[in-house]
Amino acid sequence: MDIYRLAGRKFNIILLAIVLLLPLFISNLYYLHIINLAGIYTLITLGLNLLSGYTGQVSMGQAAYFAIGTYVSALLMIHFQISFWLAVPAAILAAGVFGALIGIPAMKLSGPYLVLATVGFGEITRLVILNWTAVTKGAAGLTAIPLPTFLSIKITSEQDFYYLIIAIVFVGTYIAYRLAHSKIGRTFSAIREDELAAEAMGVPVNMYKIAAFVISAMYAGMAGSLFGVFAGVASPDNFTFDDSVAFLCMSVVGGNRSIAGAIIGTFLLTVLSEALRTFQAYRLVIYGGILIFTVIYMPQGIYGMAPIFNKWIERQPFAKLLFWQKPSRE
Amino acid sequence: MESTEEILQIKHISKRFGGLQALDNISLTVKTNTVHGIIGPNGAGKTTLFNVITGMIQPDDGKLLFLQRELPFLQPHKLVPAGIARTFQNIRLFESMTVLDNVLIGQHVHTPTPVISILLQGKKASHWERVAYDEAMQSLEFVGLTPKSGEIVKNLSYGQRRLVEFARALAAKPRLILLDEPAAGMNPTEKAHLLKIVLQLREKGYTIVLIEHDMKLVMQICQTITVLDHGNNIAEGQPEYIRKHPEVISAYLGKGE
Amino acid sequence: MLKKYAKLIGIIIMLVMMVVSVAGCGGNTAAKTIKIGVVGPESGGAAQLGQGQRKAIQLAVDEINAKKGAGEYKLEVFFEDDEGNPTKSASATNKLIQQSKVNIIIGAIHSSATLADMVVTGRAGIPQITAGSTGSSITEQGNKWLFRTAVNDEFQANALIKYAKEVKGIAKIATFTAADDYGQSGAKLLAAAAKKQGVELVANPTYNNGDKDFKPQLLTIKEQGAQAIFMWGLYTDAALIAKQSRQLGVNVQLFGASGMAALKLIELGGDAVQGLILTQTFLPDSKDAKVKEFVTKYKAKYQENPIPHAAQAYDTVYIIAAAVKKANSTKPEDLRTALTKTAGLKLVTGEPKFSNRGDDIGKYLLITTIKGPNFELIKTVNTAN
Amino acid sequence: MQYFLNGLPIGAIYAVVALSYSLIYTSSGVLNWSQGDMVMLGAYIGFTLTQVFHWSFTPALLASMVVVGLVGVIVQRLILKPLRERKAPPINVVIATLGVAIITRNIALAIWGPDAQVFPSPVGDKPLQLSMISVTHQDILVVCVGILVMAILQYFLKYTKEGKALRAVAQDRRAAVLMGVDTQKSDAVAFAASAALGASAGILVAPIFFVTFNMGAGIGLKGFVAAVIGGLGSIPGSIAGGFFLGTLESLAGGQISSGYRDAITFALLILVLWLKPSGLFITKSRQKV
Repeated sequence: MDIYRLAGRKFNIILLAIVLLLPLFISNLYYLHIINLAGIYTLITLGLNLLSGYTGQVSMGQAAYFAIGTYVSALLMIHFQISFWLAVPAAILAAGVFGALIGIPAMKLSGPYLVLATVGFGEITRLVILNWTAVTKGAAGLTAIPLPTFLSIKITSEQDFYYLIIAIVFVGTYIAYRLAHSKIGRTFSAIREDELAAEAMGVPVNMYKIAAFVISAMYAGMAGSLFGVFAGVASPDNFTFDDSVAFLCMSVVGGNRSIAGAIIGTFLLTVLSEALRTFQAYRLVIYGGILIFTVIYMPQGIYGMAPIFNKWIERQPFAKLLFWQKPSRE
Repeated sequence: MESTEEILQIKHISKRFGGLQALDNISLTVKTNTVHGIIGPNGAGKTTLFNVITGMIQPDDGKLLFLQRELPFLQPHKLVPAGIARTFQNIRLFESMTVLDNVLIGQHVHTPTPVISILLQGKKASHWERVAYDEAMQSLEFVGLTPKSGEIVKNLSYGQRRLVEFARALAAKPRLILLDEPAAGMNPTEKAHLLKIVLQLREKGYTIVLIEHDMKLVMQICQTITVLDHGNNIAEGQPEYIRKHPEVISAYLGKGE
Repeated sequence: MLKKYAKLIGIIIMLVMMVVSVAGCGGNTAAKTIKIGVVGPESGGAAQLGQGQRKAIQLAVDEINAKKGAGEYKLEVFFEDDEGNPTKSASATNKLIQQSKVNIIIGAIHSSATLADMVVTGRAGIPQITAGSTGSSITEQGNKWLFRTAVNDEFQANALIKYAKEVKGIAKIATFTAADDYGQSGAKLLAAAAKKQGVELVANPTYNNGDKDFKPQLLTIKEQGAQAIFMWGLYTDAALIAKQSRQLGVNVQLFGASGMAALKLIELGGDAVQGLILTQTFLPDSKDAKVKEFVTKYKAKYQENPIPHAAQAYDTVYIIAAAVKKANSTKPEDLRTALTKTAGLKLVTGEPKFSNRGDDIGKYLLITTIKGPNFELIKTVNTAN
Repeated sequence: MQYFLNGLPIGAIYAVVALSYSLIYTSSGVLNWSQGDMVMLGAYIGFTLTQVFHWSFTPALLASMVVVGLVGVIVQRLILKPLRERKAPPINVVIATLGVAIITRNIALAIWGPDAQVFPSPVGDKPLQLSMISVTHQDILVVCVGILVMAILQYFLKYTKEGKALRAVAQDRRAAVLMGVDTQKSDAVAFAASAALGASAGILVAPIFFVTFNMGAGIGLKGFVAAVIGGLGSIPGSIAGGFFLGTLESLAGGQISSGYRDAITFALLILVLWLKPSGLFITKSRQKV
């Protein structure tokens, strides 16, 4: 029915309008701060979903690329006065190179072995940042990372950052969506399902695996450069194993075989870990409980529940008009 | 187009595993547009030979020629571009993907879509996606699975999944199809269907090499049969010839049946 | 299709920009209360510091409110746990400022967290006092909103090395420091102090947080022939280092800094830490009346001895109360000015007075040694000179 | 020589923890990330029994192993079982066990507080000086009890009914089911046994390291590294991997650079994985086509 297509489009417009106008309704900048943080993390999770969800290469070292992105861009901006807009591509590139580097041993690995290799890479990166004081300032970290400017407007407030981050997240989501819903995404999935069969069908599996690592690293690198200017400071404490684990949880809880899942999972867990502050001492216990509950009862993540939700909506004429979207072929 | 009768030439392949000579100087030639069976009792070296051809194992010695060109070893993904597709003994499909997506993977090497076009939703991307879709649907139609194209593979029956694997191999547009025990685990009806498909494929101009245990099936569909025993090629010829070959009878037929 | 969107998006963006530029920030109108936000690690590896800080601050706030120590103002305190993670710390600070509408921030303890918080307080223009971060990069930035009531590490390093050389006659030393912000800055300052005093630094190994096996580094130190080991880290690490060095037969003089000053150090280290010399800002069994009073109250309330960090946090609240009273305002700028003029207070850990970089230069520095189950005072130094 | 000796006790601990990873991994295919926190829990229970209730060392060790073993069973029943019933992907299982780790750690923080606790060595920690080399009694105890625990595990696997069932499941899960092995039960046994192993490691390490609520993270990770170096799923491999890692760390920390010690360990690990993906000490059969 055409009316539903129209409704779908209207829904998109409404969504877009909400996204763009959001800062107006949020007078509490703390909320905006959390949203911005979640936006930055979303980029990491998007990359991680392509790597872990689609290609099946679990990474527990994603914080390393995040760190590389932050440090490369921040150091370029601090020491060479390079503009944010040039530092970002450099950071993405650097992260991508390291992505390829870990992709090479990862070609041969799977399961716990791959997990450990990525954990190891994450720890190596953190320890190098910690101990290479001449360049990274060690544990003290980088301070006074310059603020970015956009067409001579200095980006300073949470609102400014909101628009910067949302714009980049939008582009990132679009690219991830295109990749996932194309030949590349299909090939990634085939590798996840059966490497040998994919290889036998002519897929250069190793090349695709490295590509998946590079792409996810570039996403994390992009997130890193945003994080640097957003936080204004960066130290090894920002890039620990716990952070890598948190990114992975976001990806799985949201649903790692979808692009929407990355966004849902990231926002949910980022907001959750803040919201649970009220519970003081027990909040991490609750957090752990929620993690366990989700992975048991929603094995495909929250977005994996979408078809069920969709079926429910289909039966409600009003909700259908507003929310129901025709399932795509993928 | 092709100037030669011989599509695949296996030359002096040897492979030793520890103390076991799995393949001992095997040579054989597959003629274009034939169904070529490789048989032999357990441990004869069939699977090893198949693994050498499909790039899973590096032989100690020998070479492979496909359409007079040497094939590299240990690079399974180069077989499809050369024109060879395969199926697996214990079906290997992309289980949680749809039937259509499985078959689309077969089109991988034939749709060189530039990444930039994918990102920008360019013409090339949609063109190649359409080409791949059409080809995949044709393959599915050939095996009779068109109505199942949207199903998730793991929900299909065993016989249907076999057919999906066939369709996927066909979508790779090969000249030569390697079948690894295609009838394993099939019931008589499914076997009959398989027989029909293989014969149809040959009519369409494909060349087929198959490893099979089921003697009856092999005798029915193969033009040429190679018999291996203890890593040696003990006989090669038409079914009639093989049926009466004394060494074959003693090595293989004589024992089991 | 895209064109239709473009027009709409254009309009929306214009609307958004207009409203954003008009919208200002609302002021805080709560009368006669001053809201203090506290950030610190109440879970995670340094939880004992964050929890000690919380207890001491709560104690101070209750006392001040009971005796109206901040003039007409009532103190209200909000605690947030940052798990020692800078990102979470910045979020927590944001929450305190934006949601709880605090007028001043105490925190954080990890230097990396404090640095991240400083960006937030700096952008918001809210004074921040850290009672725990000693990293030198914090006050080197020239951030006018930041004050520090933790003792300056540079001073400690100098005092320790000087004591080692002049009193103990030590000529060859080794540093053994944590590879975190605290330890790294300590290592740097010790090396500088050693150079200044003409003491030879023969080895300077480090360890990573969470390390439990220090024997390899201790062996290196032994091989280099150091006469003393200067540790810069937390008390758990120091106790283990002391134990393991004794086990390896490395019987050299041990020195430490305020970060490890806790009675728990003596409990954990046992015989191995006897004779260890360390600087600190606070001795629970000191004869000083102020200290005695604080320890008695703290013990009565929490049935445990306060850690030195708790004493610093406790003093910090008193400094704030005095500043509020003086400023008679909760406006950030007024509070800041009042803080810079802090003077005449006699508190548990010193007579606070801030340098123009925000460092408290009125602290007492106690050089102490461990004897039996207690710390014993050797000498008090005032950091002001 | 001294570096090598220093590596032994810590290596023994790593070996025991590595074993607990291997045991669960082979018999139920689960990468259990809460293993390190079972070590922590074991240490705390041991601490409480010896220091608060004044039990002696051996009964405290055994009781702690039993209690933590029960916790392992609870984890298996409450978390692994429903995951299996839903055929959840392995990554979900990993995250669920991470959740268990977070919960255990924070409950421990709530019960025992943030301060480190002393757990005195039952044999004292005076060093034995043998010319240039010094070893403590506790070090010797750790190595001996560690080896004893490993031997008991070996006996359990080889000669008891439950152990045999575990090994059958490890060999081929589906075949074991056909042979009438109750895999739920064998999973529970595996979780109990490896949690108990972790607890024993916790009690052994407690006098050397003190007891803290977050001690599990480091030991857990190192034990996992040791298990992988040795080849996950191989019992002799895990033991060898533990001792290898212990000595390697001791040497790398002393001779190369203490700050980069773990970086060196991990770099070496990645190299090992790259060159020999199935671990240093075992030869894994090729993937079947």
